[in-house]
Amino acid sequence: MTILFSLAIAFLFATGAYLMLKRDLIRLIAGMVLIGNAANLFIMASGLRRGVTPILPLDQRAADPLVQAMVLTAIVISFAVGALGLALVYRVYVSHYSVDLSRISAAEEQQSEQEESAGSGFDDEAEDDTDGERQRDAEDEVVTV
Amino acid sequence: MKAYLYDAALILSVAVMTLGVIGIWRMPDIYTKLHAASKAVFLGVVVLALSSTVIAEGAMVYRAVLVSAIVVITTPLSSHVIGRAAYLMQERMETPGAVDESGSNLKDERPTWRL
Amino acid sequence: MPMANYRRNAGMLQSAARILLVPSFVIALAVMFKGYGDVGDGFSAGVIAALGALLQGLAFGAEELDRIPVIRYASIGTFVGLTIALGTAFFPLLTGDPILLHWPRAGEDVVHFGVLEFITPVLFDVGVFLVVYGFCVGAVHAIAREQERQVRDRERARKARGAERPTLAEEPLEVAE
Amino acid sequence: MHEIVYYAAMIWMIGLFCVCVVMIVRAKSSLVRVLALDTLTLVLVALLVVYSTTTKTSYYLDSAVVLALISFISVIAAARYHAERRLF
Amino acid sequence: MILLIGLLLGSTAVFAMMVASFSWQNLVLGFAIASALTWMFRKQVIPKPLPPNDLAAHLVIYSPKLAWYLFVDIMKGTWIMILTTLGLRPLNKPGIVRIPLHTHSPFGVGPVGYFITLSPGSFMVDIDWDEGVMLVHVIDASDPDQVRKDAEKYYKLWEYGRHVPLPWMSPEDKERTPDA
Amino acid sequence: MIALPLMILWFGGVVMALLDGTRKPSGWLAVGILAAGFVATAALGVEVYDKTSVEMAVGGWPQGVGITLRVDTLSIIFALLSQGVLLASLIYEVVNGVGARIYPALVIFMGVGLTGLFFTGDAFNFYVFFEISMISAYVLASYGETPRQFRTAFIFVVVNLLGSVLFLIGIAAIYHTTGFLDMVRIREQMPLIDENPAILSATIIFVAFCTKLGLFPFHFWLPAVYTGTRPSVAAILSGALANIGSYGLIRFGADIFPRELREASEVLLWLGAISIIYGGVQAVARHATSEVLAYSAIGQVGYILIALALGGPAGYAAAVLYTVINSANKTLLFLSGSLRGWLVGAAFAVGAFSVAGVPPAGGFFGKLALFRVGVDEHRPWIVALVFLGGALSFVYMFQLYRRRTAEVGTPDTSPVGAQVLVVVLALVVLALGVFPEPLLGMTQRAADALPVVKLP
Amino acid sequence: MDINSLMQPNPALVLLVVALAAPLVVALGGAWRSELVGKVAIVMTGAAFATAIWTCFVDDATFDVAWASTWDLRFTLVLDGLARLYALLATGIGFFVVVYAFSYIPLHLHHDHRPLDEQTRFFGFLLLFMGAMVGLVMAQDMILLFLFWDLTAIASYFLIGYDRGEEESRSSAMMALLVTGISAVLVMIGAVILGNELGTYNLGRIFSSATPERGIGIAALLVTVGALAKSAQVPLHFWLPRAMAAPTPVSAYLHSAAMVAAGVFLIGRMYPLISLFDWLLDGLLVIGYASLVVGGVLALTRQVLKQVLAYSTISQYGYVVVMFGLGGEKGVAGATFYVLAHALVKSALFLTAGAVTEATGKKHLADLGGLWRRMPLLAFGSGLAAAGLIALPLTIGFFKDELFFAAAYEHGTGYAVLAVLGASLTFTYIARFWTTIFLGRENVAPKAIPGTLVWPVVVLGVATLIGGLWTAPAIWLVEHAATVSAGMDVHLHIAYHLDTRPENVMAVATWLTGTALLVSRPVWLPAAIAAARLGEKLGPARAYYEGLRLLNRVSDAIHTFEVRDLRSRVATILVPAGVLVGVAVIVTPNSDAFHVGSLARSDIPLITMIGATLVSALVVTIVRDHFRLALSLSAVGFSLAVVYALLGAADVTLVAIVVETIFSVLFMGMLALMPRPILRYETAVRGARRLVRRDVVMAVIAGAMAFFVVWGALSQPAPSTEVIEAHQMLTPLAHGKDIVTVILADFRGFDTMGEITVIALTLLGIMSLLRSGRLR
Ligand code: NA
Ligand code: NA
Repeated sequence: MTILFSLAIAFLFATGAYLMLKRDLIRLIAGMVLIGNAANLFIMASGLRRGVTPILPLDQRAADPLVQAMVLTAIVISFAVGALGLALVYRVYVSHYSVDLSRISAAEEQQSEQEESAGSGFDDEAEDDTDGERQRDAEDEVVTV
Repeated sequence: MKAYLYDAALILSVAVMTLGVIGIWRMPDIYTKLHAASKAVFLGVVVLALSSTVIAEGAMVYRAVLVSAIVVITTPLSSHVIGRAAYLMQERMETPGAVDESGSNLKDERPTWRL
Repeated sequence: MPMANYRRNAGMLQSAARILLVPSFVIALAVMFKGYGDVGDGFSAGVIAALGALLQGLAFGAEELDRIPVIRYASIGTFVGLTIALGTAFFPLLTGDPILLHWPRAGEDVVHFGVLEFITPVLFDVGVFLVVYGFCVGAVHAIAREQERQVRDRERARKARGAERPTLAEEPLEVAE
Repeated sequence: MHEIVYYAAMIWMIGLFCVCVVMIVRAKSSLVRVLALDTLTLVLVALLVVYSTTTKTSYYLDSAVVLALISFISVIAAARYHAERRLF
Repeated sequence: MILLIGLLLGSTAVFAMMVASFSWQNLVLGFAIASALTWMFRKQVIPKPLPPNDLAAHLVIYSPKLAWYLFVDIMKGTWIMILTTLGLRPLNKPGIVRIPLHTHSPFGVGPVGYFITLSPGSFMVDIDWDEGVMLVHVIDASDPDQVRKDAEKYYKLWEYGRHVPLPWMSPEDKERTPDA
Repeated sequence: MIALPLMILWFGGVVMALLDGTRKPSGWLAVGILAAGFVATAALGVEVYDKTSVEMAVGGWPQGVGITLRVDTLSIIFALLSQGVLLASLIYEVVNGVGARIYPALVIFMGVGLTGLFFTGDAFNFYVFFEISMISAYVLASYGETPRQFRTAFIFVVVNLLGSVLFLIGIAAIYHTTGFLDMVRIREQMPLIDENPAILSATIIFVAFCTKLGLFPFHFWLPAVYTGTRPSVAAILSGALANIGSYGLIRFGADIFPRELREASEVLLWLGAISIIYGGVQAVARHATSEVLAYSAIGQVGYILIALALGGPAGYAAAVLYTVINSANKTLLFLSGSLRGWLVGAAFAVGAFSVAGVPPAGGFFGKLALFRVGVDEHRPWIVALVFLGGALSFVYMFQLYRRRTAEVGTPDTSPVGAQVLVVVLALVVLALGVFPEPLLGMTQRAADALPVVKLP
Repeated sequence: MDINSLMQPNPALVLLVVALAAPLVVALGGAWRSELVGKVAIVMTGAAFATAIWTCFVDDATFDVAWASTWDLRFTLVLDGLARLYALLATGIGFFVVVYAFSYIPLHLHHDHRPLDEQTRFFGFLLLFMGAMVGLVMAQDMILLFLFWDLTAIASYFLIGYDRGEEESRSSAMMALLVTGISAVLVMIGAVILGNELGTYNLGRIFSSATPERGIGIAALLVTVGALAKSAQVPLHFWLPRAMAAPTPVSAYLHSAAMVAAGVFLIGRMYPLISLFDWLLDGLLVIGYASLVVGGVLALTRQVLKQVLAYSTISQYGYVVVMFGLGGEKGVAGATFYVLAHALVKSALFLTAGAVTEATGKKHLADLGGLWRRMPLLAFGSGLAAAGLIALPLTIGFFKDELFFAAAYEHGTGYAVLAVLGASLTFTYIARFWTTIFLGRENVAPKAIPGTLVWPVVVLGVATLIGGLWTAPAIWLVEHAATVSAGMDVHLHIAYHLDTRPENVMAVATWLTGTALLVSRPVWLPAAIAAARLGEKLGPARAYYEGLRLLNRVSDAIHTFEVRDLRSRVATILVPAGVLVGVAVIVTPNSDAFHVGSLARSDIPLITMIGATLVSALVVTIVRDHFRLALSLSAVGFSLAVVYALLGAADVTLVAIVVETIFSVLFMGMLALMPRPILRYETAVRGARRLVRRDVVMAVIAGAMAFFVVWGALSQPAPSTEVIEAHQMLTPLAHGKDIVTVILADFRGFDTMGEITVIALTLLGIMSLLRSGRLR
């Protein structure tokens, strides 16, 4: 069982990691969720005892309740982070009109080049146009494609 | 005895569920799949839940009843919602000789249905 | 075009949504109150209640979420709930006790009414319930508002362009791939 | 005997679950995928019921109740998203 | 009023079943919770004006009949579906059938659609208020008229529904409801 | 008493969440809340100083069942430091005009998270508070709301989430192998458990904290994030949030995994050395102030790691000391980096001197501590490395400063309040260098409480 | 400190307080009324000078309080002979420089069209410089000494870079700072080594307990290197000529009494330690002679006034270093005397250069000439100073060379020859300097300059003369100072002797050689210039620039490899983590560390369900569109919920189910907010196969890392489950039955508080990220 659990957790982790290496931001979030799932499963598996549901009265040996409490908290937290990640993806989409990392990285690259040449520290006013306008421009762009 | 009864019910409901899944797999279009799926499966669940009351007592019975009730209430809703979505999206009917009185011309002439 | 009467024709879903509204909250509260002695806790209760509330939005449209106060002000509930939980946790400090002190004290007799126990953890769990309920409803509601905003923006953009053909991006319904 | 039936039923239902998962990927129409998800949740409800009954604990029936109650909401959301590209 | 009480009692029962105890304390608790929630959602769930009390009596009287109809339909439909799925019965002209609406109240149509959907072999697809029809997909639509006839029985059972205007109805829907 | 700072901040956060933080009065209210928390923490610090450590069993349950809050000097140092940085950044924003209604609330909640994780004596509770501060940071990273900030925030979220998950895995591993979540019990149990799982969980936790800290090679997110966020946020991230990394390394490394820390010290030394050189060299030719500071941060954490790897009371004390000074430096530099005016320039210069380790700026004592440790441990290479790193920091800080001073003609537009703030920060940095005794005493006290393990 | 000590102020403390108060008062005064700042500065330096003079009439004093007791650092000041000498120089020369600057700086700012209130910065830093010097010379604790040491570097940095608008000025300041600042770190390292070896930072105790061991030798070496760099000795001399970018008063101060003098001061201070090591003294000799010659030769080739003087300084401090290297009573006393004499004359010469440039606008020797007619007073004052530097009799400078010659002769003929050679170089360039400016044809008409630009020169020149006539004060100062350096009683015997003792012969030889060199300038000049060119090409300055450029280039090169893509950022965490875990697995004993575990029949459903979970997870990775992604992600969540159920975790199952549902609703809601063309565009572009393969490899590495960590941990469960039992036992006391919920709401309610705070924060975040989000 030990090795099966380990393999399963590792597999979940690997699938999550695989998705986190993708270009698509939404897949990245999915990868985060999967990695979180792997961690949660590991917490569950790291219970010091297996057994029946730990609700009194108990006639048999109960499962480790502590890991269950931990995994509950961890599930909730990874859920919250996942939700936040999704909202962030949306906002990245609004501001870049893309959820593709390669495009977003290109924007980042451009920025750092600008900085290298301009040499001014915190000024990102160059990119200060409002999201809405940006999006409208981009929409027109899409229509013509 | 009760246990055997329960086993029988278990086998029955699993069989019904299996049929439902097979139906989803094999039916030609979304409408017919919907027929196959949800109901067969939900019947399986209801049978199972109710049969579980045979060997269970107290708390379990209440909840088994509750499960059945909720499944009965919600399953038609999902079929309706999915079916309606299919209709609104003009999903094709892929069964030869399909009847369509909706006026949206969902019939497809291509003979793809073979059982 | 069948889409035209989309909302109006969703009568069956709407009826079901109304019918399930109170029961889903009842189930949620049951899950919460019994949680101390049985499966369930404030967290799952909050999500169940939130889903019951959101079902109204799914059936009646986003405006409905604004119409029902319990849903509209849910996100305030998050902070109310947080305050309840914090208050429960920190109140014992006033008497010099450690935070989150169990009341009535461990092992003492406790008043209970059915599954409802009058102990601080249950109050705490009510806070959790409110937080979670508020979060789930608030987050989805925020999505709904954003959606309305997008529709408004597109409408405005289309007007600005002179009511030409809609862009690909704004076309709500598309042929499946 | 009962045990064998239990194990067989469990494995079988998990197999059904997997078939549903495969349908989520392989189905041609997106709505069939939604349908597969719906079926999948019902299979899980059944699974929880069987497990609960066999282990003679009511604890998992709570999950079954809740799953039955709320899974259809996500099905509605999925169908709505697919048909309308919006939830509300 | 009776219907409202029934609703509250039903919710109380759900609570009791959920906590798996029908002790009086839990029933009181459940009732209190249900009442509070119903009050909280009064605009959403309490019809205004309240449906007549004889509707409740009607429901009680006809529920065995309804159950029987449903049972028969479910069994029949399941059997047909099993045969069809296993390929023992040809898939005989499935399709969408128009069933005329005999009521203009969503509350009247909803349950009928629900009953139709509940039984395997048929489900409601859409309602077209403008044409006054309900679109139902049936697994065997070789005789659409028979389908329409089968649906009638539910209407008869649910006749009362059309009298009830519901809080969430649009003004024109309310207008269509005869008793409004 | 022990929970008072948390209570103030926590309730304050809730209040601020409901208020519109862009308004001046609510901004100052937030400042007041943070300041109150700071004062309460300081008062607790006085108590801790007398007793070495103060405990509170949450809920009054016995240790091991309930969570135990355990505050020692190390906790107090980090809590005061982080709250101070948050306070400075918040004042900075309030003076400049807060741009988002939730900014003050987020800063306060980050204070809750940081204070909680410094105060808790429970490994899993540590994770929970860690997540509170991380979530605040995730949202804060997008503060400013230009496309760049969202991009940055996304990078930050993804990478740090990975770190968090690794940490969580480590916690679970610790629980499974020791059977405890209470850190004291874990520490007692650690020597008894098998070497293999211990070193594995130590490794994974190490990776998690290094990711937070931005140590080479886990640093690749850091420049983008520090340059992409608003200055005040960059100050918070580098001055307050990064403290999680160093505190975590000290708490988990020196306190829970002392044996593993000793065993891995060579690896850590190498990583620290590479980080110092890498960050330093990278910073040399960077142009933007924030970019130089970002790479400088990578280099600076290398020193912390080295001090930790050298270990012993002196090494641990140096690690803590260096963290404090580095945080103060980064806060000062990030905040003054975006302002204009000769006063600001002077403040920035103080920061630059501090990074380079020039007295009387506080950074001097950081470097001195490292030299002391290196010499005490008879590690000439460490001394040489610290020297080299210091030389690099001289080069990059003053190349940067030279460029900044070239902009003599720029009009003096920064708000007076912000200028005063950075000058006060600069004075703090100077005070650390002129009156080092309180800090040295506290760090030494904190380090003396950590176990010393000698390998056979 | 008792009340008595408060009543009787400690001279050391008084001096330091006055000196350090000066910059503070100036800064505050400048902030108040910037036009007053010059006068305030004069008053404050005057006060400091007066205090320094006063200290000559009181006994030696020690001021000692705890500074950082954790590290045994003490704030120890000692007012001894050495401190008196240098403090007198710092304040005295400082005073004249400030008087000079009082007129000079407004003119300077006026030339550059800069506002007058920038004076404050100048005087502030100049006085800080002075204060730092005063502190430095009295500091008795190594760390304290280092603090003041670097304070002089800071002050010099800002003073050299005072003309911020000029690139030359900024880069010179940086060069000075880099060279002196970085080399200063060596002093600190030396201090730390001493502290470690001898257990104290107190100089007195260090000297009394130091033995010629290797560690202490290294420390002494490091300190010496730092000192030499500060004194601009070869090969770290190149920053000093560049530092000429500073306004002239700064140069004057820097060269005579502050920065550069601090270097030799440190040698003098640490001499008891340095002199333990003969190899170190030999090193000093080599460096000193090299500097003497290099500085001299380069000075010969220079045209710019201040550059001549700058190279002269390098050369002059070469004398001092040589004398320290020669050692002995004569050497130490000579070195100390030399510093005193040099300070007077060099400051005067610099101020002269400034005044000349101010009057004529010319900086090059070639442009100048015959100024003695128009500026007789200046010519007189600077003539005295020049005479002092070339060691003409009747000036204090004469004795400095006499002592030098004596010390060199005592050591051997070779040294003596070198000494004469060096001295004649000095003779040549200084003679050329003065004669070219003041004698010959009048090339340019000087305009009138304020008297304060002239009088300090005259006073310093006259002081040079007086020092040559009335040697007692100088002897007193030097003897006391040298006694401290040498660690023994030093007696200085200086007088004019009209005989053929070696010193006198060498002096005469020097003048003759110098005159010959001066006359034969056209002959050797090309060779000297060639040497200078060679030095520029191959010398350390070139190394500095090339090093800096190389460093920047390396930095840029590394920067191009810096990861700028989120995917790679993720990969660069996963892969090193995998490597570290791999290393950890390899280095620890693995036998019996990993267990396969046993399998029960009841685990069959669990295993199958886990398999189903993995199938779902696999599906998540292969689906193409986001809709299927969302659905399959739900499937993973639901199946995990069942896994939790099969593990006996009912509460977890419930929460997992509800979380999965609400998450899928959120997921689809978010997807719905993004137009389909965007989503489809992004998913239609599929990664190249190579990238997919790369991703798979990395995922496998990540999975392997997770596998080993997880397996390693799961293989070794803790023996004790007492925590679980305790929870189980206490649950009834907490009035509950469900242990898990009791843990969540009670035992570990604090966790749950954190968790709901996370949720509330996430809500806040989502509200702010979704633009229309609001709480009501
Ligand atoms: Na929880
Ligand atoms: Na529970």
